[in-house]
Amino acid sequence: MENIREILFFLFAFVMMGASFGVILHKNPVKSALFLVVFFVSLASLYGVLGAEFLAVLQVLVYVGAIMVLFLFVIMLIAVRDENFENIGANKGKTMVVFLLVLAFTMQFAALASVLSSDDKINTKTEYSKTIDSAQNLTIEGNAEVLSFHLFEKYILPFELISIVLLIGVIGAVVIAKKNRRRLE
Amino acid sequence: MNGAEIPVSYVIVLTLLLFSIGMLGVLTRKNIIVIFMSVEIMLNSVNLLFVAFSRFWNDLSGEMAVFFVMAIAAAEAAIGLALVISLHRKFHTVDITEIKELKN
Amino acid sequence: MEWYQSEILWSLIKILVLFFLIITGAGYYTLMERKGAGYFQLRYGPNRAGIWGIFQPLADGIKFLLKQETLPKHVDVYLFLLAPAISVITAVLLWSTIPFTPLIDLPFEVLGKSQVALQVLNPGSGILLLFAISSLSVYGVMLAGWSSNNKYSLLGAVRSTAQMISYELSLSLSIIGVIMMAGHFDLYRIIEAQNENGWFFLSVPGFLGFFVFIVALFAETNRLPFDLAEAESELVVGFHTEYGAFKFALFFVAEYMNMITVSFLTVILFFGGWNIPFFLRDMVSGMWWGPLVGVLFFVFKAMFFMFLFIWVRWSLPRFRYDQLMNIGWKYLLPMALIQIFMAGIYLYLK
Amino acid sequence: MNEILLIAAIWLPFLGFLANGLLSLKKEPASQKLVSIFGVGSVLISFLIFIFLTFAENTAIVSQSGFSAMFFTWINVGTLSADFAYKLDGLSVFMAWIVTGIGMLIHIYSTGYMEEEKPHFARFFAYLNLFIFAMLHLVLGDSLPLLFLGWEGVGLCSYLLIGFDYDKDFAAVAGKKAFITNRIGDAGFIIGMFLLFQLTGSLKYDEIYGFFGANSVDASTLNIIALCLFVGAMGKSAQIPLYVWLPDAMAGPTPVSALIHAATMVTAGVFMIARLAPVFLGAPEASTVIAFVGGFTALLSALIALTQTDIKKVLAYSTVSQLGYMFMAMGVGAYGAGMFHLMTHAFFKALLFLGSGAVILALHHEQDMRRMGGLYKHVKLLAILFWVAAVAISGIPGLSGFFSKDMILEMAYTFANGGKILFLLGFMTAILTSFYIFRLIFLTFHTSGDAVKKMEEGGSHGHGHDEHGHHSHHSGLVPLGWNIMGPLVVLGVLSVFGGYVGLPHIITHKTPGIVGYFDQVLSVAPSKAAESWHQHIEGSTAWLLMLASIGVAFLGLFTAWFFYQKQNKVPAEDSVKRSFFVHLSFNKFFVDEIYEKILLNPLKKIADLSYKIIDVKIIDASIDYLGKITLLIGSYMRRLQTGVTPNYALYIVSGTVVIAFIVFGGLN
Amino acid sequence: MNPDKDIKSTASVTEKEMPGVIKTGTLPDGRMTINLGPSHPATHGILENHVILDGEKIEECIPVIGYVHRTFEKMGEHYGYNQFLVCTDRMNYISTPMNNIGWILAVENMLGIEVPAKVTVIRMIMSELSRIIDHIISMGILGVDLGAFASFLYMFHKREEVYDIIDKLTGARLTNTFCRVGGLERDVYPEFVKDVKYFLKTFPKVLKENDKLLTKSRIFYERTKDAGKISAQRALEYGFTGPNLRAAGVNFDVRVDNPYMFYDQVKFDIPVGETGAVYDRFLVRVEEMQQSMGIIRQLIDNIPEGSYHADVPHVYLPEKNKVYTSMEDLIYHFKIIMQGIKIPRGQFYSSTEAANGELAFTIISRGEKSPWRLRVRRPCFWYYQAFPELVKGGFLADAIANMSSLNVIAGELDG
Repeated sequence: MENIREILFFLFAFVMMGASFGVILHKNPVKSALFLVVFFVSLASLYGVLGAEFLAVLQVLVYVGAIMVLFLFVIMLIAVRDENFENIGANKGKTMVVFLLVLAFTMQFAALASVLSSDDKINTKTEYSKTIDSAQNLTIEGNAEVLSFHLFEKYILPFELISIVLLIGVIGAVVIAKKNRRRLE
Repeated sequence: MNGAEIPVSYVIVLTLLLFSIGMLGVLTRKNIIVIFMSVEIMLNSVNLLFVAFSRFWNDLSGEMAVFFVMAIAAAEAAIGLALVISLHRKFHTVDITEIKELKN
Repeated sequence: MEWYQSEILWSLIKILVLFFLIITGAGYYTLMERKGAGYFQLRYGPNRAGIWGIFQPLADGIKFLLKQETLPKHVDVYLFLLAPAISVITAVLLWSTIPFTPLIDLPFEVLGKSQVALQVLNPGSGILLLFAISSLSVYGVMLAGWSSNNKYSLLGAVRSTAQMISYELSLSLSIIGVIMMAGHFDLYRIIEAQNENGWFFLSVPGFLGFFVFIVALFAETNRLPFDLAEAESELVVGFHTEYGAFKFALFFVAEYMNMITVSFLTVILFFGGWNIPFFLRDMVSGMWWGPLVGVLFFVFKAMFFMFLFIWVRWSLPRFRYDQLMNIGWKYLLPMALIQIFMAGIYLYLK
Repeated sequence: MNEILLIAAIWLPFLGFLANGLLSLKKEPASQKLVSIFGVGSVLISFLIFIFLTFAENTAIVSQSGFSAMFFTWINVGTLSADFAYKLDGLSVFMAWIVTGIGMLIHIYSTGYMEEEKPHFARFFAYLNLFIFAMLHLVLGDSLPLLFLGWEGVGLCSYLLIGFDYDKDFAAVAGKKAFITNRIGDAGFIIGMFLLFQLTGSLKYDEIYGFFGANSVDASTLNIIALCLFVGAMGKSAQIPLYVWLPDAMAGPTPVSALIHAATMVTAGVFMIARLAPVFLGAPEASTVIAFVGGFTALLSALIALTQTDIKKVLAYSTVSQLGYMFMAMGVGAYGAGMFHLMTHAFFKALLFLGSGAVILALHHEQDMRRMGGLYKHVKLLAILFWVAAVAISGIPGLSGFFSKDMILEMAYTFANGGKILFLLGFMTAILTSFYIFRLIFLTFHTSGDAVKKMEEGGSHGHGHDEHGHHSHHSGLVPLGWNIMGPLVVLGVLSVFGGYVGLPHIITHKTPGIVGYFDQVLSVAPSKAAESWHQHIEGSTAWLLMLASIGVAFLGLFTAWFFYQKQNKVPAEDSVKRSFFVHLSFNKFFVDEIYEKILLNPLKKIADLSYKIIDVKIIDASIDYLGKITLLIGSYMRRLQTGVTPNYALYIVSGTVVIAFIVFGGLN
Repeated sequence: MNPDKDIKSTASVTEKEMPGVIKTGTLPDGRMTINLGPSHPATHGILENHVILDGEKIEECIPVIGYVHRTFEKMGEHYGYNQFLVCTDRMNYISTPMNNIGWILAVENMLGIEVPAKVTVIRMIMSELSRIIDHIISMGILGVDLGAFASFLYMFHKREEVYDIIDKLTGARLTNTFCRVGGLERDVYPEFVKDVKYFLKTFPKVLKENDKLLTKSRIFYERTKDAGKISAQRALEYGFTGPNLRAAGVNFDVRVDNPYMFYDQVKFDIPVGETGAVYDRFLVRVEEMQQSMGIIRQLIDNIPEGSYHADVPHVYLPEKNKVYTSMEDLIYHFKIIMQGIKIPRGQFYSSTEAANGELAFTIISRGEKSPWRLRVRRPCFWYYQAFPELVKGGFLADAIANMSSLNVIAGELDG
C-alpha cells in the first residue's frame, strides 16, 4: 500500500499514452473522440493521484461532460466519414520529416526533465476522499476551499476576464455557426 | 499516505510524450476535428505539467492556471467547432488538405 | 484490528447492500410506473404475477434475460455493446455517492463499529463529483444512437446530446444557490445546514433553484415532457431502436435507477434529506433509532418525487425540439442566474 | 440642491438629444408627438429650472461670484486642470435665459415648421437639443476649455444643421464653408487661450479674474491675447473678414437660422468678450480694433443687405450688421450696452427669422421677395408681428431696438479713440438698416403684387433655397398652426417691451437698469465701466443724438415706402444689368471672389506643387522600391505557401526546434 | 411555411438530389433523408413519406400512397349494389356506418325509394355516433403522437361503449354492413334508446377531462397552434372538406349546404376555425362532437314507429321465414339474389358529410345489376395531397402532429 500512488500513476500514464495513440491513429473520428474521452478520464484520475482533486472533478465536468459531448455532437451532425490513410504512406518523405522533427522536439525538451533528480517528489498529501464513518466528525478536507480563496481573491481579475471570454466565445460560436439564410449553391 | 511520492521528472517525461503524440496528430491527420482533438491532447499535457509543478512547489497558482486553461478550452472548443461546422457547410468536407483557400 | 474490521470489507458490504437496493428499487419502480400509468388511464396495470403484480419485475427481468440476444449486422459491435453498460455503470456510480443515513450511533457493535452511515463514498467535492458522473451518462445514449447505424437512433442521439448540453448548464447552476447557502459541496453539510435553518425549498432562492432543478432533471433523465431522444411517435424509439433483450433492459433499468437517484438528490438538496419535519423531530431526539425514523422520512420524500416523475409522464404532452431549446436557454438559464443572484442577496441579508 | 438642478438643466437637453437620436435611428419615422415631447420638454424644463434658480434665495446669482456646480473632472494634466464645472452668475444666467427661453420658443416653432419632414423630424430635434446642450456649456462653463468645448459643439451643430438637407449640394457646401471658416477663427481662439494660460496659469474664470484683480499686466501682452481671442470671435460671430459663412448658412432650415445664426450662437463671440472683460479692458488698442471692425462690418453688411432679394439673405446680412453693432459696443467698453443689444436683437431677429420662415412655409418654400407681395391681406397677424420687429430693429422709439441701438451710438460717440467716426459708421448703418428692413416688409406684405397669385401662376419656379420639393399642391397658402404663431406672438411682445429694462438716462436720469446690472455682474472693473458712463456726454447732445437716430430711422422707412410702395418697384431679375453700386452690393462686394483669387488659388497651387514633388517623387517612389524588393523576396518565399494548414504547423514546429537548439544548446 | 406558395414547389426534389427517391441516406451536403413509414409508429395505417431533413427541419416531403390499394371502384363495378356495402365498410374503417349510409343514400336516390322516417332517424343517429367515434380516434391519436397518452385512453373507454351499441345493433363491431338498399338490415334492439342515452349522459364528462388534459394544456397548445397552418384559400384549392376545411375558416358542411336525410330539421351549429392549424382542427372536432350529441339528443326521443324498411319488395330482401312460406316472397328473393337490383340507365352523384369530410359517390349505370362506372370521392385523398406543403419548413414532430390531425385513413386514402 505504500507506493499505491506510484502504481496508480503508472497505470493511468499508460492508459493515457494508449488513448492518445488511439486518438491520432484511429480512422474513425467518433472512435478517436471516444479515445480522447478515455484520455481525459484517466487524466482526471491522474490529477486525483497528484492531489488536485478539485481539478480532477472539474476535468471530468468540463472536458468529458461538455467539450467532448460537443465534439461528438458536431461529428454526428456533419456525418464525418472515415479518413483515408493511404495518402500518408504515399508521401513518405514528408512523414519522415514530421517524425524526425517531433523526435527532435521531444529530445530537446527532455533535457528539461533531466534538470530535476528523481528525488524531487510531488507532494500529494490531501485529506479528502474518505468514507464517512472513518472520519469521526463531518469535517472533510479538500482543496476546493483553498482553491476558492485563491480564485476569488488573488486571481479575481483573470477570473472575471475569463468569464467575459466565455461569454464572447458563446456569442461567437452562435454567430459563426448560424446558418446563412440562403443555402450555399 | 506519506506525502511526497511521485518524482516530478516522471510527470515531465509523461507530459512530453503526450505533447509529442498530440503534435504528431496535428501534423499528420487530415480531419480537422481530429486535429482539433490532438490539440486538446497537447493542451492537457501542459495542464498536467502545471498541476505537477503546482503540487511540487506547493503553490496553487499552477492549479489556477489549469483552471483558466480549462475555461479557455471550453470557449475555444465552442468557437472551433462552430468554425468546423461553417467550414463543412461551405466545402462539404472536413479534410484539411482539400481546403486550400489560403493558396488563392 | 481484526480482519473483519477492514475498511475494504466494510465498503464491500455497503456496496453489495446498495447495489441490491438499487436493482430491486429500479425493478419495483417500473412496477410502480406501470401500476401508476394503469390507474391514470382507467385500467389495472400488471395484475397477473402475484397479488398487485408484485412479481412482475421479477418476471420482466427473467423475460429480458431469456430473450434471444440479437446483434444487428450493420452496427458497430463494440460501441453497441458498450453503450448500455455505460448507462448502467454511471447510474450505479451516481447511486454510490448518495448519503442515505446520517451517522447512526448504534447501541451495539457491528463488525467492530458502533457508528454506521450508509454511503459508499463521500467525496470532498461532493455534489460536483455527482454532476461529473452524471455528465458521463450521456455517452450511453450517444454511443447507442451512433453505433446503431440507424437514422432514427442517430437523430435520437443528436437530440439527446443537444438536450444534455442545454440542460446540464441550468442543472448545475440551479444548485449554486443551495451550495452558497450551505457553504459546502458536501452532501452531508447540505443536509446539516437544512437541519439548522430549515429546508432550502422554503427560501426564495431555494424555491427558484428547485424549480429549475426539477425541470432540468426531467430533461436529464429523458422523461416526458422532455423525452425527445426516444420520442416513439417521431423516432420509433430513438436511440435504442436497435436494442432488444437484455441490452435494452440495461437502458431501461438505468433510466429508472437515475430517476431514483435524482429523487433522493432532490430531497437532499431542497427538502432536508433525512431531517424530520415538525414536532416529530423532538419526539425522537435522543433515541439511537431516531435517525432511522429520519431515513424513513427521507425515503418517503424521495418516493414523492419518484411518483412525480410518473405523474408528469402520463399527464403532459411532449415538447418540440425548438421549444425544448427555448425553455432551456431562454427561461431556465436566466432563472438559474437570477436564483444565484437572489442567493447572494439572501446571504447578504442574513 | 441648486447644484444638482443646474447640472440637470444643462444635461436635460442632452437626454433629449439621446432620446431623439435613438428615435431617428429607427427605420420608419418615429412618432412626431413623442419627438416633440422629448425635444421641447427637455428645453422647457431646463428653462424653468433657470427661472427657478434665478429667483431662488440662496443662489446669489446677481453678483459677481454667482455659484458653481462641479460635475466631474475632465482634464487634469500638470497645472492645467479643467472640470465639467458650471458657473451660474449674472452674465451666464442672462445668456442661459436667452438660450433656453428663445430656444424653447424655436423648438415649439419647429414642431410646426418641420412637420412635413417626416423622415428627418427626429434627427432635426436631436441636433437642436444637442445645440442647446452645447450652447449651455458655452455660456455656463466655468473655464475656457469648457467654453471652447461648447464653442466647438455649437459649431458642429451649426454644421450639421446647415447641411441638414445633406443630399442637396448647396446645403452641404454651405455647411462646409461655415465649418472651415470657423476653424480659422478657432485657431486664433486657441492661441489666445494658450497665451492667456501662459500668462495667468489658469483657465478658470474665477482665477483669471483673481489674477487680473491682483496684478497689473502690460497692455501690449494683453493686446496680442485680446486680438487672438477676437479672431475666434470673428469666426463665430461673423465679423470682417470671416463673415462670409453666415449668409450661406441660411441653407439650413429657418428655425435653425433663427436659433443659431441670429439669436444665440453667433453672439458667442460677444459673450466671450464680455466673459473675458478684464482682458479686453486691459487692451485698449485691441478694443479699438474690435470697435472699428464691428463698425465696418455693420456698414458693409448693411450695404449688401440693401439689394438682396432672398428674404433670408437680407435677414442674414442684417444679422451680421447687428453683430457689428454689438462688437462696436464691446470695443468701446460698453459691455452693458452690447449685452443689451444682444438681448433685444435676439428677440426681434428671432421674430424676423421665424416670421420669414412662416412666410416661406406659407408660400410653399418660396424665398424670393420678388415673387411675394400683398401678403398683408392673407396673414394679418404675421404682418403685424413683422412690422413690430421691423420697427424694433430700425430704431424707431418705443420698441426694444431703439433703446439698445441708441445706447450703443451714444457710447460710441463718447469713445476716446475715433469715437466720432464710429458714431458715423453706426449712424449710416442705422439709415441703411431702416431702409432694407422696410424694403423687406413692403416687398413681402404690401406691394400691389399678390404673392399667392404669383405662386399659383409660377408654380414651377420652386428653386428657392429652402426648397423641399413639396409642390404637389399649390392652391393657396399653407395654414399656419398655433405652434408656429404662438412663439411669434411671444417674441413680438418681447420685442416691444424688451427694451424697457434699459431706458436711457436722459429720461430716467439715472444709470439704465440693464447697464447697472451688467456693471454689477461684470464688477471685475467697475471703475472702468463706471468711469466711461459717468464722463457721459451732456444731456443736450444726448437728446440730439437720439433725435438724429430717430430721424434716420424714419428716413429709411419713408425711402423704402417711396420706392417700393409708392412707386411699386420690384427688384430686377438676376440677369438685368445694374448700376455700378447696386451691382457691387447685389454681388456682396465680390468678397467671396476676392477670397478665392487672393487666398484659395495660391494655396491650391502650393499644394499641387508639393504633391508633385514631395509626394510622388520622394515618398511614393521609396515605397515603390520597398514593395518591389518585397515582391522579389515574396516570389521565392511563395513556394512555401502551399495553402495546406498542416504544413504551416510543420513550419511552426521546425521553428520551435531551432529555437530550442539555440536556447538549450544542443542535446546535452 | 407559406401555404400560398406555388403548388409546384412541393415536388421540387429532383432525381439527382434524391436518387431513387425511396432510398434513405445522407445527401452530399449533410442533409438527411429518412422514411416516415410505411411501418412507422406514427403512420397509423400504411403511409410512406420520404422526408429530407436539415437537422430537425423538414426540407422536402414526398408522400407515397398505394399500400392499401384494393381497387374498390373496380370491385364496385362488378358487385351488386348491396354487395358493395362491405367494401364501403373497409374504406374509412373507424366510422363505418357513415360510409354505408353514404352509399345507400346514393343508391336509394337513384332508385327513387322513399324510406320510412324511422329508418332515416336511426341512420342519422348512427351517423352522428360514428362521427363521434371517428373524432375520438383522430383527437386521441393526436394526443398519443404528442406524447400524451392518458386522454386517448379516457376517450377510448367511451368509444368502446359506442362499439358495444353498434355491436348489439348490427352484430359486428367494426365492419357492420348495417344498411340495406331500402332500409336497415334489422330493427333496432329494445335497449337501444337507453344505451344511447347513457352514452350521451356520460360522454360530456369525458370531454371535459379531455379539455383539461389537452385543450387547456399549455404544452399541447404551443405544440399545435402553429403547426400545419393553411389558409382558407389554399385549403379550398386543395379540395379540403369536412373538419379540416372548417378549421381553416370556411363554413362549409354538406349537412347544411346540401341537406340530406333530416338534417334540415335538426338544429346544430357548424364550428369554424381560423388558422387551419392542428390546434384549430382539434378544436373543431371537439365542438363537432358536442354538436353531434346535440343532434342525437334531438332525435333519440323521437324515433317514429314503423317498419325498418321501405315497402319495396323488388329491392329489399324479404324475411327468410316468409321466403319459405310465401310464393311471392320466394320469387322476389330469387330475383334479387340471382339478378340483383336493377337500376335504370343514367348518371348519378350523391354526397354526404362523413366524419372526415365530404364522401361522395358517382354512379354511372347502364341498367345492369352493378354500376358501369363507379367513382368514390374519399376525403383523405385530398388532405394527403396538402401534407408536403403543410409540413415543409416545420419540425419533424410537427409533421407527425399534422398527419394525426388530418386524420388520413389509409383504407380510404388508397381506395
